[in-house]
Amino acid sequence: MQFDVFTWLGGLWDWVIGVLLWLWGFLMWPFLWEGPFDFFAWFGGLWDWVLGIFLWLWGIVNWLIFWVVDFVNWIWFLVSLPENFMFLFRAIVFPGLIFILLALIFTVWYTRKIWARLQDRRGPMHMGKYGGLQLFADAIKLMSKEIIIPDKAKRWMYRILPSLLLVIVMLPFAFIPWDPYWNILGSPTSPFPDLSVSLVLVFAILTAVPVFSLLIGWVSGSKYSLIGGFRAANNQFAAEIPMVISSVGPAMLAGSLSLYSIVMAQTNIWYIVLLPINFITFFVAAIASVGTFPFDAPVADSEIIFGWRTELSGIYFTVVYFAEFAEQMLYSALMVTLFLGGFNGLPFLAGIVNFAIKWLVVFFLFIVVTSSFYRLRQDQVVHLCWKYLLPLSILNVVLVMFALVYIPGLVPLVIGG
Amino acid sequence: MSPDILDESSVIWFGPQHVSAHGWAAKLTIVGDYIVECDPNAGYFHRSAEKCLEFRNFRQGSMILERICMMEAFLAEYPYIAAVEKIVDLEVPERAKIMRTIMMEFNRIHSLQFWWGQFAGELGLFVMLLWPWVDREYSLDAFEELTGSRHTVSYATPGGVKYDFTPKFLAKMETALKLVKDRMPVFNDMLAGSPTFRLRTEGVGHYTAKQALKWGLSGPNIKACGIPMDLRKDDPDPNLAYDLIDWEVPVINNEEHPGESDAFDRLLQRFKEIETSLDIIEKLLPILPEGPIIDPKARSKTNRLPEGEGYGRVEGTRGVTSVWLKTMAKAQTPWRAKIRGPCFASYYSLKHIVPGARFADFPAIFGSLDPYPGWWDR
Amino acid sequence: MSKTPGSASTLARTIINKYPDIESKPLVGNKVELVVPPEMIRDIVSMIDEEVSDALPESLFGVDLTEDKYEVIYIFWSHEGKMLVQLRVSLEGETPEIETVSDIFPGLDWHERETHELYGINFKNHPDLRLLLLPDELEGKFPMRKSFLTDRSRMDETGLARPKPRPKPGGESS
Amino acid sequence: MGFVGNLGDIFRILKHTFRQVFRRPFTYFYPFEDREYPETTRGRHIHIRETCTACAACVRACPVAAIRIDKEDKKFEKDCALYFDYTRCLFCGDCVRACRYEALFHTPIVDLSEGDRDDLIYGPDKITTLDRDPLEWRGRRFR
Repeated sequence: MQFDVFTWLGGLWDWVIGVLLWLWGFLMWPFLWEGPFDFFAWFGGLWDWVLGIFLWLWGIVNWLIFWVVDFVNWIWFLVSLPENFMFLFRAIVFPGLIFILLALIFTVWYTRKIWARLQDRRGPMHMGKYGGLQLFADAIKLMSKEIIIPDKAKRWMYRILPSLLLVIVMLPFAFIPWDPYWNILGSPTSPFPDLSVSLVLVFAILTAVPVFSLLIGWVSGSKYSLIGGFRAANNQFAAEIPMVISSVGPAMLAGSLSLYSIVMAQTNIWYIVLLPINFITFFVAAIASVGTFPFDAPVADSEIIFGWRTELSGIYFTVVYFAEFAEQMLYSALMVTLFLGGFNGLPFLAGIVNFAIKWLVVFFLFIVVTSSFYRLRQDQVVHLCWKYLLPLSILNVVLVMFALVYIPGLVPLVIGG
Repeated sequence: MSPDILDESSVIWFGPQHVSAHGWAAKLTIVGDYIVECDPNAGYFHRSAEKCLEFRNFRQGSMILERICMMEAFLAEYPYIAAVEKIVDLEVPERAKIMRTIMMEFNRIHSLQFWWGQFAGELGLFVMLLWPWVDREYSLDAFEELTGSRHTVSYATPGGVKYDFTPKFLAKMETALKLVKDRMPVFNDMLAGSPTFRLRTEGVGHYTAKQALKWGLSGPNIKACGIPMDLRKDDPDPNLAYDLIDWEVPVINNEEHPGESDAFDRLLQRFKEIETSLDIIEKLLPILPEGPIIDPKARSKTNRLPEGEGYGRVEGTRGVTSVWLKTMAKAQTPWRAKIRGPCFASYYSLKHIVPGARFADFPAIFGSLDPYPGWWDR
Repeated sequence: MSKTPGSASTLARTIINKYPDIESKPLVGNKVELVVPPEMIRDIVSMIDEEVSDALPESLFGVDLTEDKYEVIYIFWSHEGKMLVQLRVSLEGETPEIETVSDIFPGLDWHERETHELYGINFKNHPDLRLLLLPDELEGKFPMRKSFLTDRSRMDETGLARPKPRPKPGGESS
Repeated sequence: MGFVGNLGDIFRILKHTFRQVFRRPFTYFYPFEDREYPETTRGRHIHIRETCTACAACVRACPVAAIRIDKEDKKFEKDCALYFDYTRCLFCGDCVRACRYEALFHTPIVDLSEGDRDDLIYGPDKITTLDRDPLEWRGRRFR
């Protein structure tokens, strides 16, 4: 049965007229009726009226059901197109959301284990084998905790901002070329074959992170959070520019701003061989931008209790905690992409495996370096980033420019095969 | 400080439930990033130890004192015992004297190691928080082997010491001290050799020797200014063995600012303290004679004390630790016992050192003074 | 540092030459005790500040001798002369009063605050006599006085007989 | 201390931390493993009633009044029952030192945790013996 909205609509008017007439008759009967009121005649007409209403309602429901079914049909038709299906599978399952979440859980465990080793401890041991399920236990515990919102907090902003922060931090993962085939945006087989500005987009999205830190600190209604929020903004202000300029070197060598193309250009030689200092500046600037240990003035626990996260509790804290690890993961992945050849590597391994191995190594370095130095004061962070990292990275850009022009064999080498 | 600046000030309570303010609170008035006023608050740990001592007899008193500062438990209990010994005029056997001194220096080493970790933690390096504490475990194991308790040793008693050295203890002590000595270069690299550490501590928490004396600072905090004020040398307790050997007072002289000290100088000073303590133990161990460890009449003599006043002092890890004791005739308990903790002065001096510093430097300043809340709250 | 006297007795003599009211009592070692009348404490402390260039204000505390008699004891230590000076001030009255010395030695500021709250000894012209250690409900109770009774019920729980009463304070203090 | 010197310092620090990762951790699995306690450890007490003479020297020596004596409760000729309150005990060892009849000792048992404060008052039934209920957790028995 095909439902026709217009037929149905056309019938509606007759019905309305009928109802109105009936009502009119009902109102006018004391004047029009001759003789005594015949209750049963009136009562007999009532049923028709009720039935009319039921029919009308059913018409609406029927129409809604068909509309929904049609809509779902249409969606399914789109999804079942091969290219669309593959895109969705990537975005949600494999290099996308679920993969990232699993990697995040693994990262937290990995970080905690290395921290524990550095501090002469064993780290989580009891939940699951080698404490592998500890994060789930922690997450369940944190989520089941009471959420305490301070009196002076702006309640709705306080509720929304932590989740938004996580979303913002997760977005750039869409641009990371995990594998020649399995990636979300940028591979030749995906519906968006070559996103030519993905490097810029990643930084553009990441710029929003300190805004969220500052806002969370602001709306928490606590002095510690406010100071922490400003320090987070200060950190990003110091570290963003050296980091972006450090990423110019690989982009110039590859002749592209697309992360996928930069990786494809590294088939002959990894850029860390050509640009070691550039790698170090990017590395330090990335640490400063994340705000972990040597640069953790925003969350300095011996000064301002937990910085901009002081007032967060329960699920909000969990989300923000995940966001920090996601950011560290993201920067490690960016370093692998820009300097360590991305998925290029051992030919008999899948691209994603190559990427994961390098990523683990970079993340290990990240943790070892972050837990070897004392916390810098916020003015010293700016001092370091602007006085040492910025000139070094600019110098590197200049050197790369000259090298590309004047060294003859360089261009074929760095463009890749 | 003009009044207009104070219009923009805000007050931040640093403690008492702060991560690094364990049991104390300072009210900081900050303008921008700078602290203009610091008002330290005491009393969160006040247990009235002085009143407690008035109801304990002369052998029990030291148990109360130990619990004031767990990190230097033996150094904390010793002044009371010294004061009792001064009133009764007890002569301690030679062996007990040297054993007391060895334990005292041993205790000082582990207390200073604890401080390394604490200071590094306050400056944000959690790795260094735990490394010295792990090494310290070996010292604590040695204490446990000797006395049966890891921190609160209650080792000395009026007239001698309670437990004799055993070969097991000596072996454990040697392990612990060897580890301290071996790990010294590592900690030197991680603390004094770290560029980030120098950035955070140099020029922070600055004061001159004259100021420090007026505030009553003592111990490493004033030795860092170049004044070799050390009670072990200046006024050695007659029942300790510091005058039997030849040793140097650890003191550093900073050429850049003589007679003044900052947080970095205080770190170097404490490194030197450990070296001196190791040196003293090394020199004392060979001359340890055989003999009794306690005066056999001490127990009956300390049941009831004659009327008198005694002032027992010792150079603690954190400075001059002393107990002033007054007894009435034939008293079982002291009439008045005044405990002078070294950190009473160093905590008070935050009031003068901190104004003008950046807010982020506040942990570096109080950490470098090595405050322990038990000492001012008692 | 040239003005630093060599020994404690020399310092005591210098002080007594200027203020003859003061008695001095040598203690064991290079230590001296001066019995100072309460009204002269500022003169003596400032004189110590002038004479001993590296005087360390080690301690200041009160002693309750019952019957409204109190003593305040000041202890100064000098590293140069390796000497210790102990000042003893006898006070009387329900709320005894004495001049503050916290402007001469800032380190004694908190000691005076503490003595004030624990013994009820009023230090005149002290800038800040708030409570230091005590909680607010004990303000004005002066817990270190002998008249402040503590809860001794724990001793009854031990099953022992009650201990003999404390000996009376014998005469004047030494 | 120039720039190069700082770099050298930084590399030395990284060397120390990097080595630490591959070192065996210091900690152990506490409820399942435990370290060796020396014989001198001042843990909970054991009261030997056979040799006790009810002299109450331990009660007098206690600085915190943690021991209660009950002279009526006699099991042998002239012994008494002792009640140790471990919410107060300082483990200072003075009661053991005060005992001249070899009736009171420390044991190397230091894990005294209980679910209830009243359970920490060890009466004559608990203080005279070292037996206690074993604790099981996730199928493993410890202590």
